[in-house]
Amino acid sequence: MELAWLAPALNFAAFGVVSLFGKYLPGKGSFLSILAIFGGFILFGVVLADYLGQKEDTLSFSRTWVELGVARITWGMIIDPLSVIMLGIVSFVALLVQVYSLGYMAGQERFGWYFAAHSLFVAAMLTLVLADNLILLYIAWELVGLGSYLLIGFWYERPSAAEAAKKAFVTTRIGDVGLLIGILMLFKATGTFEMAGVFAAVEAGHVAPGALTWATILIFAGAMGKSAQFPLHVWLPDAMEGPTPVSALIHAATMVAAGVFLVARAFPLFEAAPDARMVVAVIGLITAGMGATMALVMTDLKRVLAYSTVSHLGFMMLALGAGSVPAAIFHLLAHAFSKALLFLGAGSVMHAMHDETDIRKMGGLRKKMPITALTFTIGALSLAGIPPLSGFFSKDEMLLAVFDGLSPAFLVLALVIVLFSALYMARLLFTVFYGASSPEAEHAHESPSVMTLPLIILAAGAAVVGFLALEVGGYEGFGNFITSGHHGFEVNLLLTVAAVVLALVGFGLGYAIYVRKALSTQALMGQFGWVHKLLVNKYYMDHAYQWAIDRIVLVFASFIGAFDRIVVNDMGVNGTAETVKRSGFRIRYLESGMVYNYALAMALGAAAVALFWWLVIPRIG
Amino acid sequence: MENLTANLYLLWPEFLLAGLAFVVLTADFFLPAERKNYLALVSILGLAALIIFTTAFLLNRNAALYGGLILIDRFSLLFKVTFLGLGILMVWSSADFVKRYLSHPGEYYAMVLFSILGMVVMASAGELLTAYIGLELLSFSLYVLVSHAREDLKSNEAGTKYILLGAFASALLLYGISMVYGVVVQVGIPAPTTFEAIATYVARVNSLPVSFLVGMALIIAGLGFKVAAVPFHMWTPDVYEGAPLPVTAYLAVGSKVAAFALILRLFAQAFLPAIEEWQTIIAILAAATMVLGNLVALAQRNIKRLLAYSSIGQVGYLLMGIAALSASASNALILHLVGYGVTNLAAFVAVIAFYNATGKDEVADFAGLADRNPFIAMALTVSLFSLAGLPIFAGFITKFYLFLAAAQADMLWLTGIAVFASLISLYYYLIVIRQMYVEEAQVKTPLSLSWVTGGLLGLLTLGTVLIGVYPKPLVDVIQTATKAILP
Amino acid sequence: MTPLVLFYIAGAFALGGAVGVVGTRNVVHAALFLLVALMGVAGIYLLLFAEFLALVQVLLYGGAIIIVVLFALMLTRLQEFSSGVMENKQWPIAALVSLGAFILISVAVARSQGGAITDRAGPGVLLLGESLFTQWAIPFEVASVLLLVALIGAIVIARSGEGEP
Amino acid sequence: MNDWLLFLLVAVPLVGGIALMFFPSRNYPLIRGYSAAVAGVSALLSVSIFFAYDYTAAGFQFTNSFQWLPVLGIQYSLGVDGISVLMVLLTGIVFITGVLISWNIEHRPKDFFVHYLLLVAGVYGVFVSQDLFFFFFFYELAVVPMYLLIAVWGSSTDFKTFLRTKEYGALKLMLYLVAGSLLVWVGILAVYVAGQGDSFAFSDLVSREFTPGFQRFFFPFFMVGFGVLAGLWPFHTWSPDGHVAAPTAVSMVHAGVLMKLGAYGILRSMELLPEGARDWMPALIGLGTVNVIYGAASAMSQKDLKYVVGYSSVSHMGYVLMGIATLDALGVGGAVLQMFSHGVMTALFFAVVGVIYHNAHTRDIDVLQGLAKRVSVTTALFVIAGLTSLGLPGLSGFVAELLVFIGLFRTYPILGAIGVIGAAITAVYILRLLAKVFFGPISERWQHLHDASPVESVAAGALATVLIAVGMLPSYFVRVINSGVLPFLERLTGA
Amino acid sequence: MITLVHVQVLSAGLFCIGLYGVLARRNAVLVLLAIELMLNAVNVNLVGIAAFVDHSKFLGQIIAVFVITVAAAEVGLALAIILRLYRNKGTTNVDQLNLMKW
Repeated sequence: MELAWLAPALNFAAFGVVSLFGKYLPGKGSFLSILAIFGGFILFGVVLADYLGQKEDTLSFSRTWVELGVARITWGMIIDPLSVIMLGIVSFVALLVQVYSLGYMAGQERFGWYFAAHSLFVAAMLTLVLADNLILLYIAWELVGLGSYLLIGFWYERPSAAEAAKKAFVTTRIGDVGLLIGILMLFKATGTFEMAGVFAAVEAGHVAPGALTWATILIFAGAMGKSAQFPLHVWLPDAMEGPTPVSALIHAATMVAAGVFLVARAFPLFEAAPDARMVVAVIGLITAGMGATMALVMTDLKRVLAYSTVSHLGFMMLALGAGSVPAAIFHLLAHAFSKALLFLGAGSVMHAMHDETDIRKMGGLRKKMPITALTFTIGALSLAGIPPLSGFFSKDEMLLAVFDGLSPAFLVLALVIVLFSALYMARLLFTVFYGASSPEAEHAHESPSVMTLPLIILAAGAAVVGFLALEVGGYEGFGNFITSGHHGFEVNLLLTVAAVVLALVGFGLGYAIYVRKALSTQALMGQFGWVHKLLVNKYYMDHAYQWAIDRIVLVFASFIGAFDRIVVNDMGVNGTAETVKRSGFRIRYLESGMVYNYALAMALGAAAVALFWWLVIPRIG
Repeated sequence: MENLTANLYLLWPEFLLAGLAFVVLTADFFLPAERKNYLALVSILGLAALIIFTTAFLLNRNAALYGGLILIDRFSLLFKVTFLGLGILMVWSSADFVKRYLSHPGEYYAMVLFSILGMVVMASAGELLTAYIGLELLSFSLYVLVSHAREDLKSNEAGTKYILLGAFASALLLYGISMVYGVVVQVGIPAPTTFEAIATYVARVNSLPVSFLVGMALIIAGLGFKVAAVPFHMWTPDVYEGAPLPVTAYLAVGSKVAAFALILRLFAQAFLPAIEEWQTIIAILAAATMVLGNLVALAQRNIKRLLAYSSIGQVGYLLMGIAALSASASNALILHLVGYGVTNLAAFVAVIAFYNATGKDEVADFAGLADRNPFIAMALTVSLFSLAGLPIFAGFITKFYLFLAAAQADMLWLTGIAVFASLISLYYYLIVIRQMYVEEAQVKTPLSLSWVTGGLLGLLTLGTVLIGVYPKPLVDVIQTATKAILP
Repeated sequence: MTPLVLFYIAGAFALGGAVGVVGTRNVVHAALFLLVALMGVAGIYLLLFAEFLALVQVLLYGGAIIIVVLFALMLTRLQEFSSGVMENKQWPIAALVSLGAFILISVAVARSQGGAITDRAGPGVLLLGESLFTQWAIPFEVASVLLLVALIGAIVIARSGEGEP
Repeated sequence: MNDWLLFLLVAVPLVGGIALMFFPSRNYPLIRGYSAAVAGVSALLSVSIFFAYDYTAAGFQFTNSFQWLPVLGIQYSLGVDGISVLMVLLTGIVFITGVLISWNIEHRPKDFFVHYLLLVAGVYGVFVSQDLFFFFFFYELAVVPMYLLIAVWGSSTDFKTFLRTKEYGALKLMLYLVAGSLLVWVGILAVYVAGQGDSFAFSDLVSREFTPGFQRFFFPFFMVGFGVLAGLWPFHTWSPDGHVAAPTAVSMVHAGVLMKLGAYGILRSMELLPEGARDWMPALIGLGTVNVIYGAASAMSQKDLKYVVGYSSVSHMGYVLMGIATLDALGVGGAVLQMFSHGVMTALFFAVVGVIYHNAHTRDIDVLQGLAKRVSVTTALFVIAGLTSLGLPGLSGFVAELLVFIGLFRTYPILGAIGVIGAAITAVYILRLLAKVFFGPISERWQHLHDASPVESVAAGALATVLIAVGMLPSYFVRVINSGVLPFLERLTGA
Repeated sequence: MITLVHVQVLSAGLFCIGLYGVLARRNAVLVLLAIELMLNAVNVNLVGIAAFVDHSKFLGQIIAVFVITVAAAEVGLALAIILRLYRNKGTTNVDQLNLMKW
């Protein structure tokens, strides 16, 4: 498993080669990218096997990056359960998505560039999960953002895509400011960037509690940005402007999960700073709630999925806030499969519908694209928490964690959100695939096998990974694996039943509304008009940001700009110059041309010299 | 009286110079019109020969003739050579002007030679009256030269202003001399108007009497007029503008260098012991001169007036050297004088070349010069940059040295003002440069440049750069000169 | 008639003439007033044992300079000089400055000469001449060149144009 | 041979420039080829000096000295340490790329290259001079050609609310820089006089004792004087205006190298007056912070590409100043690396903007739109520069800024946090710029826009490569910097 | 008894009257005459000093001789120049000499 570093390295290499020489290669170099990620996946296998055999955290490699004066920044890669799992998720999903993309992106302009950027993203993501060091983590963190930026903006000719890419980068960047400041604060306190060193120092109580809390919250700010937590979630739905496979990989399965990963990775800090953990929980809950409610009313296929992602990420954060890393990571895993599946399914639908994304124009696609419909259904059910699909297990774990770790209010709200999750999944599923066939869907057809194959594989995954939670035979279960044996599988029957019931109710309600039309959506909208409006307008968050940017940031900037030009430049600089010049023009009129004036000046000058000499200069005697 | 005339031979260079002037003057009567340009050649060759002769003859001689009236030393030698060289340049730069406008060039060249004689006397004078006579000789020649364009109203006006104010200034100067004489003579020092006697007096009394101060103030006024120090400068722009261009160049360089040679010797050999008393005064004059000169230059539209004010500004820097008087300051002052001389001449010759080709002398007329004659533009740019004190030109090192000397005399505040003033100067130099390089010319025809003027311009430009790049030989020579007046 | 009285008389001529020079509105009168002042000054020279100078004063100034001035005035149109205001606008300031200068110089002079010095005597013309041609030979010769320059200059400038500018 | 490397380094462009004056004006290929050859030789020299520099030995190397004016104790002595050698490398890189970018200058190319070569000679001179006089000499020499370079070959722009002519920009820049240098001049004179008045050599002067009062009084002369050139707020306005007016290569050298000269000067003067410097560092760091935020905010409000880049330089130089002022090995080292990184980055920026302007004849952000569709190379290069600017890891800017931030957090954590926020603001305006200019639908007007020519692509590509290389493998650079910074700090803090 | 102060005050008086003339008169010839007054004042001063305090007794007179010489020459040259001006411009008033100013 010393070879783990090869996984990101291969993909970086692929990025370099494909971006520079892609256009001269067959298939624009796409095969290189796929080979690279396949290599990554193989390495995952090797590493996993090694790790299971050895059961010890190890450094893959470690080297000095920068050494200056007293400080030294080294970096390396660490192999521990968390990184192994993430390595697996990332390489597996990425592999499938890239294969899928071969079909989905076929014929696109900049086909090679797409794969290059993909490789860049994957490489960065793999570095991120393997990093043993906060600086390397930050580096990868930023590069992941870059990959996301490039891929969201892949169709940069569309203003909306360019705008979305920018928004994503800027918004996450705001979180990153916090992350970097947090890292630097920790460095100041502990003198190292090594995570192990930092955690050790924290556990030993070398860091003042106040500073630690702030540093931790700031680190969480980074996670908020990447994982689209309230109030920095606004970029994620817009990010759907990118190609759908990108949404599947980055904005569902991997990058957005990085925040969750970060909190999990830095969990010793959160354990030492309960206030910060509370913040995580509250933010997670709010995010989950907002995401779920907005998902209920969106009409864009991908946006519904996006808000669903937001909601689920909030859930994971909630679990982390409740103190359970295994639950959160397990949900991350389950969600990765399910959501990637859903997105790829959505992509398949769009592929068939000529890039139509409005769900109101869809319907009855089940018959046209059976594989897609089936796999999509599995994904949806999984996320809704219907047993025995993976989502059920993970959600159950999370609820249990909330029950254990936080006050009952959190649990109640979480259960409500579970209901909503099921409801919007049902809405999506039924509207798109069931019911009457819409006119636009007349000519839809099933996607090629290069696309459906990943769907099937993912569906299988989404269906079965839940069982990883169970302790079977020699396998000690996911929780124990990730915590090295501290967290076994538990079930609280009452809670499980409640959750399942709520999920089923939600689904049932959805069936009633969208298939049976038992409840008129129009009527509901009429009754709760303001709620609907609020939700459709995304709680006016985008408006608020827009307002803040237009009215505060840009106004401030133009104020500074104008200040610089008018006050500093025109008044300060030019003003001084002008004054000097004017005084020159004034004094010049002393030179009157009259001889007697000149003589007078001379006489006065001589007299002044004499008088000054006589009277002013201090003289002895 | 045997001992008085014994070493009269040491004045051979002066006699020969006077002789040369007479030759040129009289030869004019005999030469046919088309041969008159030989006079320039004769003058130049004569001066060149004199330079060689003077250098060889006086190199290792030191003497004080007539009880200190005339001093033969390295200081005077350096300036003699400088003035003779200046004479060559002056004659050279006038060649085109003379050829075009004058029917009796002999008078003109003779005046130039006489004025050089005056300068030489000034630089070697060790006594107030002798210095005064030398000064007047120079002034008279200049009055004539300034009025030489007889039918030009501006020249008439300039001549009138110059001679009236010049006479007024010499009255002030003389009155000052008389008062200093009156004070020094009372303590019974022999030959009381020699610099040596004054120095003895100044060193002896612990507080200068008021009448001495008044006398000195008047001397400063008289000499200040000559070098155009504020507030005695006001004639400068008018006279510079009115005078024929080569004469303006000569005024700006020759009379100033000569006056500074005199001032330097006077202050170093006569007034130095009382430096505490006059330092501040001179420093204030210097500050006023450089600030005012450069400020008003900002407002000028005529290149001659602009250069006039710029040269007033330069005088301010030079006065710093007097205010900070020390061996180092003297070195710096002389170096700056030489550097300034070469640079300013280069600037003027460039303007002359332009004027000869176009007959115009407004700054705006220089538009597009870089296209019409890149060489003139380049030379003018180089000299302006040098005047502004930018490397690799002479002005940089000379100014650096000068300011350094002021700083060494604990007058950093003055250095600060000087630095500010040179910043202002850069502004108006840039305006000229901008005209030449950036603005489009109204008339785009290329300008011709006679090889005579062109050669001179090239020489001066080269000199500007050479001094800027490797001043060591020059500084070495100057140091020996300084040693003569400030042992 | 003590020397002091004579001094006052000569001084009165000198100052009176001088005031006339700067006060009169007629240029010819001014020239004549100058003559008066010069004669007064010559008288003072005599009182101060400078016989030679007194002579030079009378001959050179009284004779030559005044003649030259008058000659010049004749060459220009006289009415130009004899009419109108002869003072410029700054004459009040000029008066103030002159008065101030007078006070300044007088005070300076009075302060530095502590008491009357009465030791007066004069050199003979012979000594003066000898000194002029030996010790002061060089300035003298330079002065002669200077006169030549003035002469040539005056000719060059006054000469009527030959098509020269 | 090694002794003469630095001498050659300065002499090659200087003599090359003077020799070029005598070339025929019309033979464009000859002039271009010759200039490129001179630049190439000089770039090779700087690269070889950089890699020949022995960082394990540290100290000044390749030293050489000639008497120039012994009366004043002026000698032409040369040498580089770990800090200046990096600057030499930077100059070499920007020099050659600047020549290549100016390949298509059609207006009096000879004069242009003469001035350009002299400019670069001055810059080299400053970095290798070990004598205060020559330091100042070259400093001014670098300023001299600036005026004509901008006023003749620059461009005027009419913004709707105000006009910025090239003459204005040139004049302002020149006066400002000279004003700064004059302050320095006063400082130099004071130091010389106070330090026994017999030598201008750095090595002599640093061993002289200056009273704390003297140091406190005169350090600001250096700080502000050099600060002007480094774009220190509020003396920065020459920089954006100058850049807007300047031709591409000049903007490159200018923002890329000349502004570094200012920061370098501050570093050197700190060595000269260590106690005074220590007392003034809080002021410097404060102004540096203002630079960062103010520059970034101004950049955000600009409508002209060059203004954006110009103000971004102001902002980035703020990091340099802040880093220097930390007096922390990481902070100062980061500042030096930032000098290098920003130099290359901003050169790349200006190169690309120049290409765009050359082809599109406008730099108006509101007019340019969707260029990526047509000009992929230009876009890629601009994106790389932009990403460096916003501190993206993997590019040199990140390493430098990170080090600065670490240094700041060790000394002034609050300002460090503000600095990090500044980097985020940078991201905002850079990304807005990218979105507006390069992305989005391409307008009809730019359908036939030309991409960068091969020569331009090679030049800018080289710069981009340097950015990436340093970003990926900063350790060599950091080691060299380290060898210069440690003795520096030892001198300064007595540590 | 005549004292040096007497002489010098007289000289100062002459000088200042001359000064007034230079400063207040508008005709070039009159200005010239006033300058002559100032030069005479110088001479009075010199002669007085020579008579009262100079042991060699004659230095002041020597200087005075030179002053007279120079003054005479100056008047001649100045008048020539003024005449030339008059011929070209038709006036000798200095306040009409304003072709060049500022």
